[in-house]
Amino acid sequence: MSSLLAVDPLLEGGLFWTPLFIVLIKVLVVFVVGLVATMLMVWFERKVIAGMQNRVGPNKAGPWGLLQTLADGTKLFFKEDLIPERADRLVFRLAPYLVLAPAFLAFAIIPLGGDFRDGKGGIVTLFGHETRLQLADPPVGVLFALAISAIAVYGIMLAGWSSGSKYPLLGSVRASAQMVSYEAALGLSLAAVLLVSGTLSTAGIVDLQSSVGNWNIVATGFVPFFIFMIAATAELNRPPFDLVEAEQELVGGFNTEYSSIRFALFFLAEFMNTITMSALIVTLFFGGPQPISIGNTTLDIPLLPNALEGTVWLLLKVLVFLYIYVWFRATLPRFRYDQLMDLGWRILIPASLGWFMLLAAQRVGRDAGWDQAVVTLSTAIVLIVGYVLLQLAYKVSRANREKDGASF
Amino acid sequence: MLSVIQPTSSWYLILAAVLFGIGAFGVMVRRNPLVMFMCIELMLNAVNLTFVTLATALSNINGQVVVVFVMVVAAAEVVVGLGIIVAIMRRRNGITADDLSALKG
Amino acid sequence: MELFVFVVAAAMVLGGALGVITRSNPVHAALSLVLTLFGIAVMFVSHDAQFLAAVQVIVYAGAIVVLFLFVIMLLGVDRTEDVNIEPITVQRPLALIVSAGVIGIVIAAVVTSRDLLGRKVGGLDETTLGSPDANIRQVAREIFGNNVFAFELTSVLLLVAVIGTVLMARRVKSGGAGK
Amino acid sequence: MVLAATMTAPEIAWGALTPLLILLGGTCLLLLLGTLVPRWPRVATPTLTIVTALAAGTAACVQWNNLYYRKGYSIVADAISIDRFSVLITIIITVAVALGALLASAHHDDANGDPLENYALLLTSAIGAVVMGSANDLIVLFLGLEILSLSLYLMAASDRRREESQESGLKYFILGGFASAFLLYGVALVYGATASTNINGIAEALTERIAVGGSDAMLLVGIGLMLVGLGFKVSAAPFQIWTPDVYEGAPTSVTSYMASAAKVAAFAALLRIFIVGLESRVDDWRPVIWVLAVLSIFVGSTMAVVQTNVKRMLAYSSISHAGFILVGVEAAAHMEGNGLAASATYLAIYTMMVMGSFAILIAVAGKNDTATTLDAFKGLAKRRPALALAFSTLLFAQAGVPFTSGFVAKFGVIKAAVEVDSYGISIAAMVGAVIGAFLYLRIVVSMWMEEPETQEPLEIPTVVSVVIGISVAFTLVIGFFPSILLDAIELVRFAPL
Amino acid sequence: MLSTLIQSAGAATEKTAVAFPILSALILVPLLGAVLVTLLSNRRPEYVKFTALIVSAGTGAMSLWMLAKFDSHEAGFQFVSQHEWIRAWGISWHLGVDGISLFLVVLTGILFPLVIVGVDPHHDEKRYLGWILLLEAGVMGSFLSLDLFLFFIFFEIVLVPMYFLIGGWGYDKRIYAATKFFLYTMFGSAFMLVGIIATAVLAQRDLGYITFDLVKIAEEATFGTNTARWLFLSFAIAFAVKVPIFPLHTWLPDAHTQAPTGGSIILAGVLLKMGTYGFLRFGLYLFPAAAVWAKPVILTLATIGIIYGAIAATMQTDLKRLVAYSSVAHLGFIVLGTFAITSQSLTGSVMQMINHGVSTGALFLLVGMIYERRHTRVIAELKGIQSVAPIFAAAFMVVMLSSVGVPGLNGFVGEFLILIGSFETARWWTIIAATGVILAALYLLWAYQRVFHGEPDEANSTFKELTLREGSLLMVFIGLIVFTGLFPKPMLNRIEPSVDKLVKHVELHSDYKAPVHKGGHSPATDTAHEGGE
Repeated sequence: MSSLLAVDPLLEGGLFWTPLFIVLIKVLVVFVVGLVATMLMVWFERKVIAGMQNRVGPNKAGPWGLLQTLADGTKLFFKEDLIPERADRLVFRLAPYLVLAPAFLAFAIIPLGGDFRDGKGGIVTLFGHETRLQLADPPVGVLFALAISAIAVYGIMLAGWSSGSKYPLLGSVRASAQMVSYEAALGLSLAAVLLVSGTLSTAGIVDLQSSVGNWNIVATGFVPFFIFMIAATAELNRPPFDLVEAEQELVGGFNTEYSSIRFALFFLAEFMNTITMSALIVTLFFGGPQPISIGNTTLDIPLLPNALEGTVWLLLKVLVFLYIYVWFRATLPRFRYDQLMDLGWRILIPASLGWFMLLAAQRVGRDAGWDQAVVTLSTAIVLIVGYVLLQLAYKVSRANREKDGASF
Repeated sequence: MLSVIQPTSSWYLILAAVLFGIGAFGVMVRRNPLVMFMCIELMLNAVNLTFVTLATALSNINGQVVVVFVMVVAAAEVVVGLGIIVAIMRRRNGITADDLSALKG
Repeated sequence: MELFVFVVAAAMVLGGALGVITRSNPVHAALSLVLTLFGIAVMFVSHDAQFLAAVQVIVYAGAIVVLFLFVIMLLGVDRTEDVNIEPITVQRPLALIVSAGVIGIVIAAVVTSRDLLGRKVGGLDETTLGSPDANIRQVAREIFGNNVFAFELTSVLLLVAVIGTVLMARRVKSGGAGK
Repeated sequence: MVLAATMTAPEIAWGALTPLLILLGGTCLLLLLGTLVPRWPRVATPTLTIVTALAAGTAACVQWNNLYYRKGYSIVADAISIDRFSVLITIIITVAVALGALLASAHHDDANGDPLENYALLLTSAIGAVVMGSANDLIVLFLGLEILSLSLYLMAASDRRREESQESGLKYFILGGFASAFLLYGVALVYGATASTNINGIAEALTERIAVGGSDAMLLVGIGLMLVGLGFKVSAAPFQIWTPDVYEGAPTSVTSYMASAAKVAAFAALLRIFIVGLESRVDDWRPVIWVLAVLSIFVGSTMAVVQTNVKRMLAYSSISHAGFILVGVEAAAHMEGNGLAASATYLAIYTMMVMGSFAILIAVAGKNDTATTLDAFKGLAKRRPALALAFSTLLFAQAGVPFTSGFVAKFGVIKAAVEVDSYGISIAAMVGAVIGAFLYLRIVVSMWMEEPETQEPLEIPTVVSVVIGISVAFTLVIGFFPSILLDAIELVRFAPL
Repeated sequence: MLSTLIQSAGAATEKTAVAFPILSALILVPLLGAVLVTLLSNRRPEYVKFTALIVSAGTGAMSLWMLAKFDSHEAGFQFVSQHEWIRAWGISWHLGVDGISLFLVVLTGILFPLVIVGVDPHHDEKRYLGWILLLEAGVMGSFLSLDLFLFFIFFEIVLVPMYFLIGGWGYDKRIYAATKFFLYTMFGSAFMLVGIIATAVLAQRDLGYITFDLVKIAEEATFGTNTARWLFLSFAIAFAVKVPIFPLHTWLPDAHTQAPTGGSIILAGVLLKMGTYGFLRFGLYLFPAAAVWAKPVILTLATIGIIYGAIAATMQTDLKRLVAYSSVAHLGFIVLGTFAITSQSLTGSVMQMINHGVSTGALFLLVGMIYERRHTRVIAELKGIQSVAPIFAAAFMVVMLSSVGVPGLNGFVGEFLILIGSFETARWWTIIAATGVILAALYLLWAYQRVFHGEPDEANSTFKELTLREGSLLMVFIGLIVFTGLFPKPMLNRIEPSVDKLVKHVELHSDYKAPVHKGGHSPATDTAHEGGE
């Protein structure tokens, strides 16, 4: 039956106790790593921002304040759990888990290490069984990520709605609109990656990015990466797209009414999501656990076995993006809601679509044996014409609206 | 391995039939247009399950392809249907199908 | 194992479906719908239709039901519908008879046609099933091969949806007519 | 990886798709120009729509002539059949679109202008309808149906001033979606029984199966469910419940189009699926058609009689017309004889009749669709004799009085039925026609023999009079010289397998 | 325009007798006239009436001309004109006239101008005249068609103008009556349509090609016994409603009473004859065996109709309703004669069709005149008119006696032939029917007595005498009544050959044998032949 699991060489030939044990270990490791990473991420973010703002940041609990998050979490855990009177109790309780689950699920398809060199495809041997260092490598891997990101919106939506209160509801309505809108751009830039790599499996995608020149960020021509990055930030509801919890406008946004451990879960999920998304970006565009290699020279970390070295490389690359996210938060002002929508619909979606078409045209040209330059140029011209028409249409519709005296 | 009984295609088809019936029942008895609409989605999902099961049973990929199209149709239907519902509800708050009294046969 | 998956998924599907038709709150109904959709997605996976499973989640759970919820929340129509009020006395029994009839007839047909289901007519390339992208490749080949016309038609369908939303979203000035 | 290398894309005969491409091109052009040109003149939209429709119709006529030298054929991997039948349906639908656009342009309100989207939807619905008429694959057919239906739901809801319009759109939408689900479930079961969604493939599979044997249960249930779905779409009793409400609520220009093009397309689909695909099981489904036909005729006629709103009357009468077309289908199910040609003739004539009738409704009810009750027609002969005469002609045509096209249509289906010894259905149909005649007489009576309630002058927009003129002229010309139509439609055939 | 048409017709006939399509002209001239009248300006009403009159008079003249040119020795169809019309269905524009339809056509041609001249519609004259002319075209078409399809559409199209005439210009309950009339007749036609199609289709299986041609089907096609019976039945229902035969007659009193005078005259004069004519042409001729089979039932119904009509007439309080019920009785005679299937009875039937048209038409005209003067038709309110308006009363008397069937007037010839002819093949029915003659005398004379005798009361004392126009109009009717009554031979001469042919046809196609007299000829036939030689 299910070849969702069968792709991993570990699971070929039926389920027996050792493979099952390996899988259980993997699940445990991923979960624990996730939790610990989140804890560290919170500390990291506070510390970095503090640094940028010339403050010290947490420094009391543990060395360099490392245990501060743990302390906060403990405190929240013992707080009284409040449920508002007008809340929809069932959904109110359910929502935090709905937020948390996708954050961890998406992590399952990230290749966490393994040796991708010399055509080994990231397969390592554990207890005499060949396997990958990732929880699952479904054949529809990237789509799985997309699916998870699609259902991530539920938690936020329902949390806001079930609170039975005005501001959380507004926050969640905003959130759902925002996330649905940016998912289109996210998906389209993702499609560019898929077009280049020709597979949906994350391991397969990593496998193809053996050197920097092969990294998808280069192969797809940078634009999809930037769009993906922006859209991902919006999907995460992180600054500068954190309208969901814009304190000035909505008090605390969708989670205003939450307290105690439920609130902690939202918090946990948010940071977990950031980590997952960074890992996904790295996997899709920056070769994942592949070491940095330019041409034939590979930056090899001495002493470490290749399989473990992949994990280190992944960590390093992810850290860069985590830093970037914190950096965003520290420096960029929040968008206004209409600006947010304009950016998503007027710029990101057309741009990613156009770029996708350009890439597609090139591939068609290549398969058909046409002159690449001509294909690129003519596609570009078509796209430019399209862009001009689009702008013209915006102008006309704005003029028409103003003529009709519309207020928006 | 874990069990000697394996579900056959018929099981899935019967499940789909039940799902379809439940959806149809819902359309007929519920009065909130949104919920009626959800019930239609249930029916479409039953159809999808039927198609996929048959694709496996007949070893014919066409059944799966059909489902892709059905999903597109469902998406388009939702957009249109919700558009209409929103247009109505902007005029007044909260309706059930009973409130559509202007058109009582 | 397969039985286990089937039972769990079937429970999800039916539980969700019953939830949709019995829950009086539209939001709960929508959530029940999501449960059903996931159950269906699981069944797709157990039929080697991974692509469809993913699309099922992305399109149905990720877009369709979200839109439902969005509309419910945006319009504030989440007031509870009293499911005990019956508008027309015969409606429910009649609906019950009709839907039970449909279920019964289809089940009878399925059971008597079991012999048809075993036959392999071909078209599904089972030799490549082991490779990671097999399902997606087959579906793609079929969509852009024999079903390319239908695929192109879906673009028209979506065009209609776009035009429709624009039309429905347009603000109207009262032309004096109507109530 | 190299997908293109391993798959063979079907050859697309672009030439054969010309009418569809013209319609699609017209839609896109309309939308583009509408969004890009700031001062888009009001008449330009309907004009462009009509030009597109007529161009597509002309292309279809050219195809018709080409088919003189060539039997029907199917293209794009058997997805689409190009044969006399599909081309005829295309022509009928393009005409309906052109007339519908004319009516729509008379029907807008001044405050909100004449939304471009209405015309774009008109064209897209035509695409759906044409696809339904020529689809040779159940999935293509289903997509065509959905394109058509979605456009129609929106068109029905498009009059934003009247709440009834949106409600009718919603009602149509929910019941239409319900019906689509049934249709699709039927398709699924038929697929299970035949392992194909292609109509030719189904036919072949079933013919083989006759030799092999095996249970037909799944197939039959599938056929039944498809009939339920299509029955909804053609508004045959007992699946007609939505028709009166939706017809009444929708803007009249849309109702006219809905009553004509949508029904034509649904019947085209019904005919092709059942006659071509399920030919080998004809004995199983023919009785069902029989029952549907008789029920539709009687339900349509009798329910119409008790209405007080002319729009609802016409809605019920469209149900009884559906019954008559089903009589033709039943005759066509006997394979020998002229059932197919008779049904096609009926569809063509019905389209023109119903367009004209609703055009008159528009003329009387005005832009706001307010006055559609029978009272509004009282004494019309005193206010606008020509209009009353035109309406009487069309109503008599619907009743099937000689020297009108309606008589030719009814005569055709009855003849087709009698040719295959279906006497019962013929007599039932004729008796139903008499009951129906009572309805038409009621309207005629109030127009000619009662005093008008108001003496307000009735302004008839020019475009509406054009539509009425065309319709009445068609009705009379075909009534006196049916050969013009019959000689052509006699050639209607499905593409050979 | 019209006159040139007639001139050219005349010129044409000098060369070749069949060159001018006289029968087509009989249909098309009133049809075009109707269109012309409708298009005329409302501002000059006198032109409208004049035009209509010219058109109908022209048609009447043409019918008389046709009568003059009719070859009385020829039993078959004359002046035949045949053009292909709807190729796909094998339908042609096939017209022809023989002895059976000849006088009906002439009657139609004469009656319409008289109605146009003699009856005033009071309002909306233009539309009224338009419908009348359309009606004339339809009636002509019905009598002339030799194609089943063509016959059916004329048979049907007649309903429309008649419906409007009753509904638009009738009396209080006109709409009820009009609708009843329309639906009844259409109900009957529904069956006939299926029958016609079935006839053509079944004939196609026999002949190998599709045709709706009456002559071809009747002469060449054969049907199975049961099939033919069913087909006959489907036609019979339509004709039975139209005639009307008991118990399908209930529309007739309403329609007659509520119709305007002109409508009543036409209805009684020619429209009802479409049913009896249909029995002859499409019952006996098309399905002889089935007609013979159905004979007892129809004869019974006809007899019941005669007695019932007479009794019902006796009980009427409304003069017009009385005349209407008398029609039911008279038409019963015609049907009796038709289904007795002897040469004499058939000849009598055809005769009686004409006679009934003339005399009942005249009766309705007279009743209309009474209503014009008194605004009532209730017998009880009329009294002693004879003393106030003796000429009027005399005219009424003559017409009424003709209706009763007094020797020397036309009614006698027809009824006598029918009774004589029927006695041999339908003895008991004939005996019962004969009592109907006596009853007719009873109720008509009684009515006359109540209306005309006695002292006029105040309301009736100012009853106006006939005007010149009315008088001259009535003179035509009375002239016809008297002429036919005294010299039936020219008519019989022309009717006989066709009727004989029909009887032979029936004998040939069924096991029925007509009774033989004097070497196979009935007395009437003998006289006809003598006259001919």
